[in-house]
Amino acid sequence: MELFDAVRANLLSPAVLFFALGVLAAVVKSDLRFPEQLYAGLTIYLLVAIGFKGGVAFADAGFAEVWLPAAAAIALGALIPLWSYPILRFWGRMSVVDSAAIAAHYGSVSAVTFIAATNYLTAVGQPFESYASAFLAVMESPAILVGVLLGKRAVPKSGLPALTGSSRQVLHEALFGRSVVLLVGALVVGGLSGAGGMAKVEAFFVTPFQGVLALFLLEMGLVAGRRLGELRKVGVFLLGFGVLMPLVHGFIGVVLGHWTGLSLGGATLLGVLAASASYIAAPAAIRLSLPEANPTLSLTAALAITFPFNLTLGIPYCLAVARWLYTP
Amino acid sequence: MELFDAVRANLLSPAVLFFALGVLAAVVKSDLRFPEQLYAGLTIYLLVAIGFKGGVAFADAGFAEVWLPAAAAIALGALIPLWSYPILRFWGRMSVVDSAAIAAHYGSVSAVTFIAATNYLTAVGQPFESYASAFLAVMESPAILVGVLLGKRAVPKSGLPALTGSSRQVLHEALFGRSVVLLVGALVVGGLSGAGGMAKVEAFFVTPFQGVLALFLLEMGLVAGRRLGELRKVGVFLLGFGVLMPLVHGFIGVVLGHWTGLSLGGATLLGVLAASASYIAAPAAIRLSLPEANPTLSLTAALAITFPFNLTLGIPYCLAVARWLYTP
Amino acid sequence: MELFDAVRANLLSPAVLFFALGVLAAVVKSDLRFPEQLYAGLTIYLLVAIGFKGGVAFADAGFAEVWLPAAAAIALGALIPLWSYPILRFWGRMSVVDSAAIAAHYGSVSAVTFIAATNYLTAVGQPFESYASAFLAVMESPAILVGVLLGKRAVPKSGLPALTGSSRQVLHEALFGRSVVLLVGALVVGGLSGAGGMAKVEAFFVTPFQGVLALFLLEMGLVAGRRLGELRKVGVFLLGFGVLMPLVHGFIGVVLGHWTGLSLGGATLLGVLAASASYIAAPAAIRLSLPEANPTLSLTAALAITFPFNLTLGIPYCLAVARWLYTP
Amino acid sequence: MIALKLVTIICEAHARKPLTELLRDVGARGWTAFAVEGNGDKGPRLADIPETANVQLQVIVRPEVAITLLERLEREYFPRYGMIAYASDVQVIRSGKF
Amino acid sequence: MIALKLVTIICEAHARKPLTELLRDVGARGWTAFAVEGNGDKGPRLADIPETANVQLQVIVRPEVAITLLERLEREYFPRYGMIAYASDVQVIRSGKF
Amino acid sequence: MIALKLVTIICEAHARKPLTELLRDVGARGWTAFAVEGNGDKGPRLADIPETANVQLQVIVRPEVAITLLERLEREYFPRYGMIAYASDVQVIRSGKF
Ligand SMILES: Nc1ncnc2c1ncn2[C@@H]1O[C@H](COP(=O)(O)O)[C@@H](O)[C@H]1O
Ligand SMILES: Nc1ncnc2c1ncn2[C@@H]1O[C@H](COP(=O)(O)O)[C@@H](O)[C@H]1O
Ligand SMILES: Nc1ncnc2c1ncn2[C@@H]1O[C@H](COP(=O)(O)O)[C@@H](O)[C@H]1O
Ligand code: NA
Ligand code: NA
Ligand code: NA
Repeated sequence: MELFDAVRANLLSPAVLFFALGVLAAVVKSDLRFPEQLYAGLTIYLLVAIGFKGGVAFADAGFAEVWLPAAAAIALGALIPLWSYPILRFWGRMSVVDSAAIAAHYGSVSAVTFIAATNYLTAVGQPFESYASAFLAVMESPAILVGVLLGKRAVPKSGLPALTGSSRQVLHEALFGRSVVLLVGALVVGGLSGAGGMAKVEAFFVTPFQGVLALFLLEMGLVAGRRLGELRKVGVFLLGFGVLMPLVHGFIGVVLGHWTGLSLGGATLLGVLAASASYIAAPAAIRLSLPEANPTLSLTAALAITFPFNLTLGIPYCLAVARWLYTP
Repeated sequence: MELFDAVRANLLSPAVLFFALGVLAAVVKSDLRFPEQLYAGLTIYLLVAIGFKGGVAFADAGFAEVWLPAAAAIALGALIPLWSYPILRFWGRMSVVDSAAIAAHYGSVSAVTFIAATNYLTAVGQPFESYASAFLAVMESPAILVGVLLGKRAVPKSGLPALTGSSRQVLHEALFGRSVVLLVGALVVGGLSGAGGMAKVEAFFVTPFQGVLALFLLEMGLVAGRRLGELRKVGVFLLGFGVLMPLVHGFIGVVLGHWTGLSLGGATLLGVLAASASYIAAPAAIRLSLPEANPTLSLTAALAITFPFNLTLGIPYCLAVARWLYTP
Repeated sequence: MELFDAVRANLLSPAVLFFALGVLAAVVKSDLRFPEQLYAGLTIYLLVAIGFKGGVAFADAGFAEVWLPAAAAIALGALIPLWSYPILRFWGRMSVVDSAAIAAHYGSVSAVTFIAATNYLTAVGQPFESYASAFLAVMESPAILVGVLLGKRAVPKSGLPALTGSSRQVLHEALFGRSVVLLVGALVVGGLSGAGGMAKVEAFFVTPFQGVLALFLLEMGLVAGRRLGELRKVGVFLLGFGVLMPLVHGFIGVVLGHWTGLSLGGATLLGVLAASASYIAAPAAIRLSLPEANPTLSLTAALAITFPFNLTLGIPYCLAVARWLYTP
Repeated sequence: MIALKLVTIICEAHARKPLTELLRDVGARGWTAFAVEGNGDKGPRLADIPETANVQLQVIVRPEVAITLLERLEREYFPRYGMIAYASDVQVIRSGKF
Repeated sequence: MIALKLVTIICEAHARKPLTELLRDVGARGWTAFAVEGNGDKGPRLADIPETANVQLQVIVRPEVAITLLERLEREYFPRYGMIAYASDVQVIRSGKF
Repeated sequence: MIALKLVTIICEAHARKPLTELLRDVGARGWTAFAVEGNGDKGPRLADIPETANVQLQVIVRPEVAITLLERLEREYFPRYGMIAYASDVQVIRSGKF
């Protein structure tokens, strides 16, 4: 009952409603489109804002408090592909590269899902560790590296000539890719400038943040809605995978958060991170290093199945799991 | 005297001054230009913000209070082309398609003029119904449909081969065009998320709104200023039309607002809507469905004559009419 | 000691840290990039905001208080190229056009450096005349005109056929160039709309300003960092020039501010303006009117040497000079 | 290498949708588009508002399709929209793709 | 179909205005332009700030105009700006338009 | 005037970096790039998110380089990325530049 109320509150938040509006506009084939550079600008804003805020909180909490759950987050990100891969490969009968690519997407994380979850927690009055965006920052890359390792074994067998320098590139992309630099960089900047710095930039990076997210989700809805047509192409297996894995990973994430001493809200966020699938960092890195994989599969699963699922149901689900786990 | 003061206050507002700056910059051929995607982004922001705000107010007021003036607004939008058309056709000696196209622009509405009017009313301390943006939303399309019907009759006679699918397209554009989707969509989102949702996104959609409008009007001034050179091409008749019709339509709009029970401020806004000419929704729809019409005529009239006229004089005029009408 | 603390406080401000992050991202060859139209949009915002704020303050202070330091600022801008040119020409052994071009960049001013200085003064609690952005506005062009005159003498000797209309163009660019129009225009708009206008647009042009600057400096860091590789090409002389001239010009600017009756903070700002080198207005005007000059030299000096130097050390240095001068 | 035709169309942005439908109609299997600015007999087209923006469409087709396309453009579109169109020769490697 | 020349110029964005004046000067009745990025002998030109952005200009002219244009470009512009220019053959339908 | 080849590549934006490395590899001394949208066998590519954006690369090279480039594209890139590539003839004035 309580879960039902939580879901309803989430569904009626401006952010989720704007997402739905975007999906609808795409479905009725409206010519509404966000300019690409606006999308890029909003992404930069959201990543920098969330990173900066997390950095200020990180500096406040101190490394001693953060390292254990952060290490758990990294480990979880690296491990998820290891069990996702065989599921995709053998139950889903996908090719080696496709299985590896999708596994990488699901081990990595979605910043927007995370941000939506922090807003949701704020809305329902559930406190959480603000430094949790550090987990977001460190969870982007490990799964990508594992996924690429899994997939690379297949390329020689494919008979295709190797592309020059692509394995060097993946490491570079994992360490210095756009979103990693923005998140980790803003974290460090936030950590160094502390509360005094926050006071200066709060009116830009914090106050209007929720509204910006709502507008951004309108565009996300457009993008996701346009891919709905490809759901047929990806098949029933991937549809199930995209809905069930978040439930499993969300559960594991929450439990891990509990074990490593996070609060109820922090554990929820770790669950949401685990449940989420990357659609920014992973696609870029995978197209560079495993171009043999079919991007329609991974992108449609991450963007048109798992993202909407988490945004609407996955986030309240993780909170419900956490509440159940933390009940004495 | 009072009208004079009201006009002066309007002319010295940042929004109008930035518009004038833009016109001036265009006239001296400065290389100042807004990037096109910034223009697109600002448009999206303004439409979503005004729609959302209106939706919250709508939900508050309830359908019973809104439906009558909304129906009047729709009817007025649909009727304006019916008398504008013969005036253009016979007094202005314009072709059938051009008359129909211009009539459609003047029956439809300009969101930016409306927004400037709400700011003006706020500045002079005149309360109004916030849900009036619902009228803005419903007045965009009817006139376009009527105008297209008026114009379509002429195409077969022109000897040009018909373009495939263009009549299907106009209905789609009128229902699901960019600005309709943004306005109506944000209205619904605002209505569903209510005051609680407003609290979350207010700092982005409401607080900085006036400043954003001022910046946007700088760009509008650039665009309008660049078209000043085309005033010669459109002729004296259209110049008179672009100034006199707002006076007539503004009057009718205010009276209709009065009849249908709006407050003094609300009636002013309905007058401004009637007086305004569309330069976003109508051009897009008309270029799709009446491409035989000369866009220089309608766009120059709407953008370089009527828009500046309303921004500076038309808005205070409508308020003056309303004050006169509502004086017991 | 005190200077040391001031520098450290400056280095740990979000703005400077984001700049450093940008430099770092460029150095590690991250694919992080700001969309070009975002850069253009942020520039417009910053110039309009600083101009508007200055205009409101200007109207408040009155012309009588402003004209003397403003005249001094103009004179200083026009004179700097006159001594920079021979230094570049004879000590630096640069060609006539290159010397003239670089001299023009150093006589003109950098709006972002100025804005960073106002933020710095606010942060350390040092009051200043808000109308100082009027000095920024009037110092952009004089040096460019002087520099072009110095350089034009060389072109006939080069044997190249003259380009049509380029001398007419430079005057037009100096008077109506993008940044001049934005700054001067926003000043006038601010002056005319006064405190009442400010109240309307404050939430957009003032409150989030510092945060926007921080984000913008991230991009500036990317751009400067990418040019670091060209430092080798420009040679040791220009490196020294780019660091020493700000010290000299900053000193002169502060003294001039003192003489013409500015407060300690205002004199600091005049010093910063003199110390800064233009990388927006000057490059555009010089490429139009002295295309024979090598843009790598002037742009690298202004952007990759002098700008970071002023941002980190030059600004506290000017404040220290002012404090020393104003100590009774 | 196979000889094909590249048809380039530069027109007002509002005409983009009907034009891509025409491309499909004459048998093109793909197209490429991007925003441009321009100047011509109908005056300057600065791209800052969609109402005065241009779009450039590029389509690779077999020579006979290029002729049909240009003819239909001339008959149906030139009288209605501000635009130009031209064809040029290109060589591709993959046959069967166009 | 009429044979004309398409001249493409890729140059730094700051040179755009003088170049369009040159185009008018040699007799072009229209042109098309858009922002591009590039790499060449003068190093990378990433388009994120106008100071390092490139622009691509396309102009359709009669063959003799193309020659004049290229020659004037070589004489007056190549020594001053980082740029390239090339001509190619195009076919148009409407005569009298170019 | 010297006859050269213009090779145009239209591919997904994510492939841009490896492609420019290939260009350097085969001996191109410069290139030009810009964002485009498109439609093809792999479906529509609307440019609003980088994941579905296309990029157009243009490179002027000597004819023999064009052949190598197209062949390597076909062998190494066509099987991996959604893309097309074509060559056309251009004339330049400055020799030695390409
Ligand atoms: N000679 C030309 N060369 C290149 N582009 C042109 C030319 N003439 C016209 N255009 C383009 O076609 C558009 C429409 O041309 P017009 O109908 O003549 O105004 C212009 O805005 C330009 O983008
Ligand atoms: N071989 C080439 N192919 C295509 N574009 C080129 C080529 N060389 C140079 N460019 C373009 O021309 C601009 C100026 O070239 P450059 O003066 O060699 O630096 C570059 O930034 C590229 O956009
Ligand atoms: N016939 C064509 N003409 C022009 N561009 C094309 C054509 N076919 C494909 N393209 C472009 O190449 C991209 C990839 O094509 P495809 O792999 O067929 O989806 C498309 O998104 C278009 O931008
Ligand atoms: Na995950
Ligand atoms: Na109207
Ligand atoms: Na200076």
